[in-house]
Amino acid sequence: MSLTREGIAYLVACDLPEGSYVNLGIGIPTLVSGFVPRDREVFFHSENGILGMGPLAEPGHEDPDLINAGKQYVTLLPGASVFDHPTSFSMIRGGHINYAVLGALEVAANGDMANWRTPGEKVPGVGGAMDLAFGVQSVLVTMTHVTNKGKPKILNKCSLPLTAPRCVKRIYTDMAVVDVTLEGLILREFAPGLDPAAVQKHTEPPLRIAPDCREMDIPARFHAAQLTP
Amino acid sequence: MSLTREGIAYLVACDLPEGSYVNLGIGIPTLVSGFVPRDREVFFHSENGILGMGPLAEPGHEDPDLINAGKQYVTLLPGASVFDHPTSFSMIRGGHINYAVLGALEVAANGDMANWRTPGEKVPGVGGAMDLAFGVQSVLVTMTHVTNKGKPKILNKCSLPLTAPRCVKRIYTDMAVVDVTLEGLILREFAPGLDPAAVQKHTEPPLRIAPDCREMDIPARFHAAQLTP
Amino acid sequence: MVNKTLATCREAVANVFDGATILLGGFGDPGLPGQMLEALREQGAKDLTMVHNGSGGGTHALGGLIHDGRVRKLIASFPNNPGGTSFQELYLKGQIELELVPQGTLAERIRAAGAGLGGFFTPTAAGTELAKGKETRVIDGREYVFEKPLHGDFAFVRAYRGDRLGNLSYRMAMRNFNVPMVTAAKFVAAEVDELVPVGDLDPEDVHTPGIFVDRVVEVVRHPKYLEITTEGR
Amino acid sequence: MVNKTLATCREAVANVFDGATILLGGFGDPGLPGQMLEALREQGAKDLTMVHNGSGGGTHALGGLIHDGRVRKLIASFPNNPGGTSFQELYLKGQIELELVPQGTLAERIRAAGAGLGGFFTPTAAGTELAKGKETRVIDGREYVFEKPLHGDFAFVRAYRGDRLGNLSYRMAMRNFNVPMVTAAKFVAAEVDELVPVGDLDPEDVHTPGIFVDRVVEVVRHPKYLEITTEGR
Repeated sequence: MSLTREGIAYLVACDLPEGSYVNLGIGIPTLVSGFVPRDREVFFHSENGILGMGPLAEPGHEDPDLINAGKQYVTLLPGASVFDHPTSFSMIRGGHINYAVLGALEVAANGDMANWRTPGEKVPGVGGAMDLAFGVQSVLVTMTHVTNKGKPKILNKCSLPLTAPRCVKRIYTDMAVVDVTLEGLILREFAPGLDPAAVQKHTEPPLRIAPDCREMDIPARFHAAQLTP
Repeated sequence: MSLTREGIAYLVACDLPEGSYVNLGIGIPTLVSGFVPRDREVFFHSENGILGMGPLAEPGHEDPDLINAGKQYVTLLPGASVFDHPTSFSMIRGGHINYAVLGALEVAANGDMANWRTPGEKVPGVGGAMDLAFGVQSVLVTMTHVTNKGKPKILNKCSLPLTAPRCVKRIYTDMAVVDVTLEGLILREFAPGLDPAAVQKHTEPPLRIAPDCREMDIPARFHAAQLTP
Repeated sequence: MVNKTLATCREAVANVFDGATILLGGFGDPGLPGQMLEALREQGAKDLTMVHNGSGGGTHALGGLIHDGRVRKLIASFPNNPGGTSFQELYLKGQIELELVPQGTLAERIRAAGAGLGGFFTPTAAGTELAKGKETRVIDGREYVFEKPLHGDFAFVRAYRGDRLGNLSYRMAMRNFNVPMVTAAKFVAAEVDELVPVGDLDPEDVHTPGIFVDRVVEVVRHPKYLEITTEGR
Repeated sequence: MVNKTLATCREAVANVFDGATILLGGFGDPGLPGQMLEALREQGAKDLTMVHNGSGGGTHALGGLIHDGRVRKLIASFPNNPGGTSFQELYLKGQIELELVPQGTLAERIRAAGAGLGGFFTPTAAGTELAKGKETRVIDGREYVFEKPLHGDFAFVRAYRGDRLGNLSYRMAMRNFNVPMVTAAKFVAAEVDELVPVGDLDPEDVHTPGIFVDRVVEVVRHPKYLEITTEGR
């Protein structure tokens, strides 16, 4: 068993505390905002100068001047604010944003993260990825646990160019929730039907098992039959 | 003959071109705005975040949230804007302000200026003086030509701590208008009734006489019987 | 529901500790959190480092804190303002420390702290007494002085309107040091003239987004708490 | 009477010279001066260095300039945006130069230029490929990279409203790079949706004070000139 992409996003959403300021990267992270409980106030930030971003705009109701960093038409919630890039990246670099939820290609046991250069990508681009990885208080990674060739993405050492060293706090995958600590990786949760040994099998560095390590408590609609590549 | 303080301010006001952005220091400089011809648009800046400042507020019509850098209640003209200190000093330091009109204690032949530490002043304070002197495109100095003991204020070398080196473009006094150039000081105008020799007598460094050097063309109401200390 | 409002300034300053560095907003009266200052005066913390453009006026607000001997050090650009008698007396007796910073450098150092920068090079003060002992560097033919960020443990400011999410908007010349200061301290509290429901502030009119603010207190302006207007530049 | 308005974008771009560095505003569509770009394309200047977050879309606007071989170098954070085919083709052929800068560093370098700073230290990219060859420094225990200001010969932006004094206000997410870019170039022109009489913009709603702007042109928005919305981050 494993989780759907939505399942990974759901796990993150459950962990975001009320009142937190959160930047969501593209891919699985964009799904997170949809799973935050309605009675919990979480503030979403977009690099291009938005705090308090709401859902995507309904078709036909787009505001041409209001997009998110992924260039999608979005909405604002009551209490939102708009501002310029220097202010937006002051929020990021200055450590004011509590969480950045980012996709990653590789994460190392010490928290190193690689997510800006895909293997074989010939035209480089970094966007705000490094600013987020260096600046935000806690970087949460969402990704499939292994590559589409079945290789681990959680490694002893990243092989791809780093986005930032030692930046990741927690990793959410379709198999597990893993904390990155000074004492190494700690397995906190595993997907329904798996066990710690199964997760370890797909993880290069050794996992320590948290004393309260448990099977994920996640609704059945987020279960997937197999690993989602 | 010499000029009143108002006369010095009048000379400066006549020289400010339409469309220029100007910061006025305290003392004689604050008088400048009152003498700009009504049909000439000049924009006054205040360090505390105002562009397009108008006259002082009429008594009884003060806005408690609207003061200038000298802590006087002021007004805004149509087209004015308000902003924060970083933006305000970006305008100054970034060279966006065309003219700073500043009082000075001493100016040297090379344009060095001293205006932030009075002799014997025991509590120092610099305010925005250095930012203005270093950042603004052209620093115009207004001052009496000599001290109240009759000593020149235009010197070979400043004796007081500098506000900024080589910053002054032009000096307006009750006796003369003097340009600071790479070739030294150039006398452009002298007060009614004086002549270049009389100005030189009260000026330490040698003055070169501009080819078009002339007596000031200034209304009689700005004439003073003697030097204004 | 997120609620950053507090009923009193007393609560907003409750955690100020001895030896804290406080970024104090305002330039003259506009933006000065007079009631926070009076609450701080009652609260009692000492050995404070205060960061403010001037040295306050008379024996109230910042002047009062200094008068009471609660301030160890002032970081300011214009502490010799005419009304600043409390500071000036202690300074002449050698009983208070002063770090004199050009006004634009002061604002930029605070901004740099809030923006997560490690420092910057400014041309201001290069070659003058105020650059003594500081690192300088010639960049593209011009001399610059290295300046480090200036962080606060606390920042106290005044704004015009605020909401329970900490969003603030300012009137007229109130923004001054307040906009950078709220970004540069661990704990930030604002006194406001009016607390408004969330959504009343237009997103385009929020000058300080709520992310930078921890607490908001609605207060009634009282002239007693305002700095005197003759403070000078 | 000061009058910074021009009737056409053609006049606004008339003085762009071969080899110029141009700060190009906008992030995606909001704030992108599409009609200035089309006018620049007709104007003909070449060997341009363009500073922009992405590489534009398709073969219009910035993509069109690049497609026409007019751009020698792009300074950007995300030139691999999905629509940026013009840049990507030339880049793979080695026919266009790229300086890749993290987005926050790009914004801050532009701001530093406008603020008259000589450079700053940022933590972003320290220890990564993008810091290679750059000066680094450990400040208070953290590693920082030295970054220099990024000046333009020209800046072109789009705003929502403007007046003849050059004051600009932006809607929603239009401010992005435009607010710093207009401070950092020798000549600055803005296209606006609406030219309003002086005094119509509330002093508190002016996001770019007129001091930073040389020319304002009122244009009618046309979808043709807008970047495609699938440009990606």
